[in-house]
Amino acid sequence: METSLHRDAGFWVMIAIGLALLVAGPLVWDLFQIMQITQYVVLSVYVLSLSYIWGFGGILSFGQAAFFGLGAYTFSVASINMGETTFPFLLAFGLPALFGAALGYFMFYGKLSDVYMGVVTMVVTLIFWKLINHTAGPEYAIGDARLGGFNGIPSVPVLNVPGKPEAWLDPGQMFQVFMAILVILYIVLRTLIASDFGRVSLGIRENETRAALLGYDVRRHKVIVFAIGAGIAGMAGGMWATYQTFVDPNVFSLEMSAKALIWTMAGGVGTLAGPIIAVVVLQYLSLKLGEMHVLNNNFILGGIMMVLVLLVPKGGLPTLRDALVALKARTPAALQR
Amino acid sequence: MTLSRRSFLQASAALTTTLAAPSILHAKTDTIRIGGLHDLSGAIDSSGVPMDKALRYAVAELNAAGGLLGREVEAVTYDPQSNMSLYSQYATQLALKDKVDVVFGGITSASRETIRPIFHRYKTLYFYNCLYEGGVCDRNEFTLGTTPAQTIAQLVPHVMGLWGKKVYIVAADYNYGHISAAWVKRYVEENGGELVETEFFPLDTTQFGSSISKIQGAKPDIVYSLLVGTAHLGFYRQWAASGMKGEIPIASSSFGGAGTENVMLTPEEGNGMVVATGYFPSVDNAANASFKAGIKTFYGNDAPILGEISEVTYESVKMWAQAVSETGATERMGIIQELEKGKSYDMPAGKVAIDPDTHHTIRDVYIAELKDQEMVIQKTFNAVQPSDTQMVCNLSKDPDSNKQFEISL
Amino acid sequence: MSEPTPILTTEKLVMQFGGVTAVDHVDFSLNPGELRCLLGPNGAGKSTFFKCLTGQLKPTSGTIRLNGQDITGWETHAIVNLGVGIKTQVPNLFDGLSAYENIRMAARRRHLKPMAKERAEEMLEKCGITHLARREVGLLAHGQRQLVELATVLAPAPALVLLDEPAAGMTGAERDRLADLVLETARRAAVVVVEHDMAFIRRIAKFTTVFNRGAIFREAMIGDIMTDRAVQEIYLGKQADVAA
Amino acid sequence: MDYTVIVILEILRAISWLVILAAGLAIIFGMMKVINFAHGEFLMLGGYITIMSHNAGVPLWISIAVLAPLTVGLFGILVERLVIRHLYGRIIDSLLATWGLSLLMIGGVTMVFGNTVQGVSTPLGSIAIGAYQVPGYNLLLIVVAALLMAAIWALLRYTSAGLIARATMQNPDMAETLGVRTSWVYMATFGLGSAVTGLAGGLLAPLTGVAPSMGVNFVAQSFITVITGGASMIAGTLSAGTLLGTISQGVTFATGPVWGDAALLLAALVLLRVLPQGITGRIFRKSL
Repeated sequence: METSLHRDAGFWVMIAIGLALLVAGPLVWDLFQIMQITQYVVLSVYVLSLSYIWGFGGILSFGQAAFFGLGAYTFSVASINMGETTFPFLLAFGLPALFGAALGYFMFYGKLSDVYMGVVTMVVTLIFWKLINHTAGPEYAIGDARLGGFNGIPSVPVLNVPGKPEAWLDPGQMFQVFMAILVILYIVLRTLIASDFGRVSLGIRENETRAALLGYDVRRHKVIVFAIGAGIAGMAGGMWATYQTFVDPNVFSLEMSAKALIWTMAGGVGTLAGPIIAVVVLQYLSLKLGEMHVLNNNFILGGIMMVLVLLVPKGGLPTLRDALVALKARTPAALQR
Repeated sequence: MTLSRRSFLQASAALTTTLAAPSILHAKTDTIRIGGLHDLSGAIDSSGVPMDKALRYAVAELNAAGGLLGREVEAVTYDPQSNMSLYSQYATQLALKDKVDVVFGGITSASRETIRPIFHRYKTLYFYNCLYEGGVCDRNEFTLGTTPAQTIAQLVPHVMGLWGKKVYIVAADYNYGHISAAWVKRYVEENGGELVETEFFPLDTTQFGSSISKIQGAKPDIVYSLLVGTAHLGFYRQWAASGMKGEIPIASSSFGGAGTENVMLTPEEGNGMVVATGYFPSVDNAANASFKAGIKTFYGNDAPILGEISEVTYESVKMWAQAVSETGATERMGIIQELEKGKSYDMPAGKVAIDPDTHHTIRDVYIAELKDQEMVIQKTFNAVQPSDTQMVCNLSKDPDSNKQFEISL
Repeated sequence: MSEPTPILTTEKLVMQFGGVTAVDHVDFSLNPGELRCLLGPNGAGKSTFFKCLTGQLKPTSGTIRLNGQDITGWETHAIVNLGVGIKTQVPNLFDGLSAYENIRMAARRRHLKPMAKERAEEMLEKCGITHLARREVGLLAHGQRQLVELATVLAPAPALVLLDEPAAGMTGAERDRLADLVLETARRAAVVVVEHDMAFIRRIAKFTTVFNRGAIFREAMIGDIMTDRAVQEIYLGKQADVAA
Repeated sequence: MDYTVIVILEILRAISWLVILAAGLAIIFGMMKVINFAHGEFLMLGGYITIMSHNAGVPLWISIAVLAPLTVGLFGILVERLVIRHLYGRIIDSLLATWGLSLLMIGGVTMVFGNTVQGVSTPLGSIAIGAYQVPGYNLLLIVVAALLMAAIWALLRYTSAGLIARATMQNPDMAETLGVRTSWVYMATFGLGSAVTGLAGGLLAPLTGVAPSMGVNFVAQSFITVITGGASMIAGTLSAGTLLGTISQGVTFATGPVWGDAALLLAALVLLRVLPQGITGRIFRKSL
């Protein structure tokens, strides 16, 4: 039940895999594969933002896309105006985190219940989506950056070496930076979850009243967790914008929010590795489907989602883990016989 | 498109095998490979499917005539599912992994601006085949669809001559709508008319009651529509329901580009609208007759509804193939230089030539009236220049340009 | 002899739900180190009164003072942080965590990490549940859960302990252990116990407050309360009501 | 003066439209606490059924009022038996499953019917008010919204089925011990909610273009109406519909459609902050 982080094999395996890919990836993959895998890395950072607040803080957000989009636009606008990307990248974390804190304050201090909270986060996302879609006219510009409405902002700068605006990262380097971010994020989140702060989050997830009865300020705690999640989602948005060199209102779409939910569900709520695996598997699947012309792809994806929920309700990783445990438990008995 | 049980089973079987062995998709090597990127599912599949079909038909036609340079032409096509991240992935895949010689595709401006820089970076020739707001300036791209100045410059004076001077614009709230509205305003004023009001609608607006009341209050002579998409069809429907059909006529340069809107409205709702694009199925020439007959035979009951975007897709493949035959190779710069000679090609849409300065087309523009779901051509304008893009783009002077200019009026 | 400063007082405390007055102008006072039992039939307002004290409900009017400080309308966690331990009527535990983790989290509020560990182990032993330390509390029996909850309440060594029906669902042996624990706690802290279980009350009660219809009905030593005809009547009357 | 009448009529139309749009969802959410994310696609299906049957020669009114609700209702029962039934009490799972369902339906309808179909014209002609003309169909929408609410109210209030439904809604375990087969109640409820949504889709068909992906345009509005309405089906839907419809349509007239939409969303946000349980969580609590 309570295992120390440094004794958890899974933790070290994940870090080892991450570091191995980080070092070896650019050597063995071709450009296309690197681009492909970079995308999975960015989306993994994004999904962790929800997996953390949902699985380890009990906060369900239908609006992670609001922060993802905010981060993407923040990065794009700031980097176009400043001509370099380091500060904008920090801003892509900071601004959504602040906004998350404000929204969290609004919700948690207003004592909104679960379903209603879900709807508020969804509505906020929709407001962003509506407003950003409305910015097609030339009057909507922030400094040098035209917001562009439905068409979005083209030519978002590629990440550069801090302090050297001319030194753009090539795709291999960008992959390594992003992979490093993912590995660090994973370590930070696991450490955070294992810390006292993390235990309290878990406690709040389990029973808010008891947490308050022990003297923990539930509302403040939830606001902090929510803001951390918002910051991570925003950072992922910034990564997304610079990876695509392009950003459009789809970053604020309901679909984007839903994907985070789907990946977390499919991978398993209450794990971090599961959702990352789900990102890779499901994104690869939708990529492969688009290469074929057999059935309508919406039809297939929708079917897969329904089957997943019905047959693997706990999510991939926990189900796998349970199966392994069951297998282990059975083996000795079989040997005795 | 209908689906029998048997074809469903075949499809499922195909799905299983392809999932198991995706590599067999890319087995052939001695063919000429071209790429196609059109949304076959998701929100804008109604545009993507006809374009994809036109592309495949063009390829089949080439192969039936013995292929290109004696080699078979193979179309590598993907379905980006109306999803920008898939667009950028497939574009990278086409350029780097499939190593195709040319790519045809992209529908919305957002999708084009996602993939255009990728093809530019990886030096893969690219054709964009939709009517759009204009301004793209990239020597690696050829843009064959009409731009606002081409259609609006003809349509505005035409309808003002027919109906009167007071114009009310209803437009979709995105770049295309805003830029087109600015052009309409300019031509209305140049022709001595008066612009009463411009109203913009988000692309998901379905209820137009309040705007229709406002128009009734303003009493314009002409309603000029720059609305886009299925949701916006509600405008024409509610317009007719308010009894405005026959009271104030509607003109549009955005309606009918895909060729699908006119069949989604009933005759009572659509009749009498006057529209302008670069192609209607009713264009009368030999190339169009054989194009229509050929694609009908090729697809049978599944034949796509034809409109500017599908005809232009067909056109782009044919034009590229002719350039390949002329130069005797698929090499990118050779093709670009060949097309920049500005030769005129006989296409179903009439005579089409590339403007070397902008890589847009100088082409015929048609004005038609909608009658029982058919576009009846009333007037043809020959060799119309893409004057809007010409204002901002000159590839002869600046061949390294790699962006879409904002055309401000 | 001067009166000692009370640790907890309420003045004209009122709690209304719509048209129903659940707590009706209650003036209550508790001295440091005192053990007080609250009695009363079902619906007398004991639990509502209790929830006002713990900040789970915001009183309609009146004031609550803790060590002289006005805490009316404070959030639960803020009240707790003044040194109050609360056990609610329905056990509130982190069901997905182990008994040890539950208690340690409570102790961690007061103590540094190593101390918290020690304190948690001490509490496990004191409550006689060391053997349950690693068990997930969601899977424990009701009485065992009550003991775990008591341990979490006592772990930070609060100066005021509020217990709502701590004996519910306990076996005889568990109840005896509980009574000892309460008595021992009362040596160092003020304790308020709401309880129905008469056997349990007899073991621990001294000065006792009886609630009826939202107001204080009697305050006296337990012996006097037990023999009070009027008190018996409100209990019986209630039962008669239920029977009818 | 004429203009004022027009504005009021438009606002009434907007309110009625929100009520019709949200009613089916309110039944399903209010009774079963299941969030049906495929609500928009149920609407779309209703629209498609109406158009396909009308184009096949069925009179329009029969298509809208009979075929669309019937087909979508039956489809809803099928969905309930195959999917939703397994997911009671699991709000998130049911949300994800119905999200999958929505994609499946978009794809399925595209494959079966195609994405380019001829719509139907709005029936009933127009009515002149001074210098203005409004579609007669708008008045029909207002009447239908009123009738629909009255019918649901009567069903819940006066029929034994309604009594069972209310009992199950209050306390499913208790209802079960009284011999109610709650699983049947849920199936019937889901079917009824779907049928009402099918009717809404049928009514929508003659107003706008019908395409497989149209559902997404409506799902957010429906949800927000239901949630801001709160727990009680009729009072909640009516009060939220009235409030949000008035605000959004009023702002649309004053400025334009973009700000109208934004105002609706902002109003919902503020409302939920002030009344975290929705309107009927605080006021009209006793109503149905």
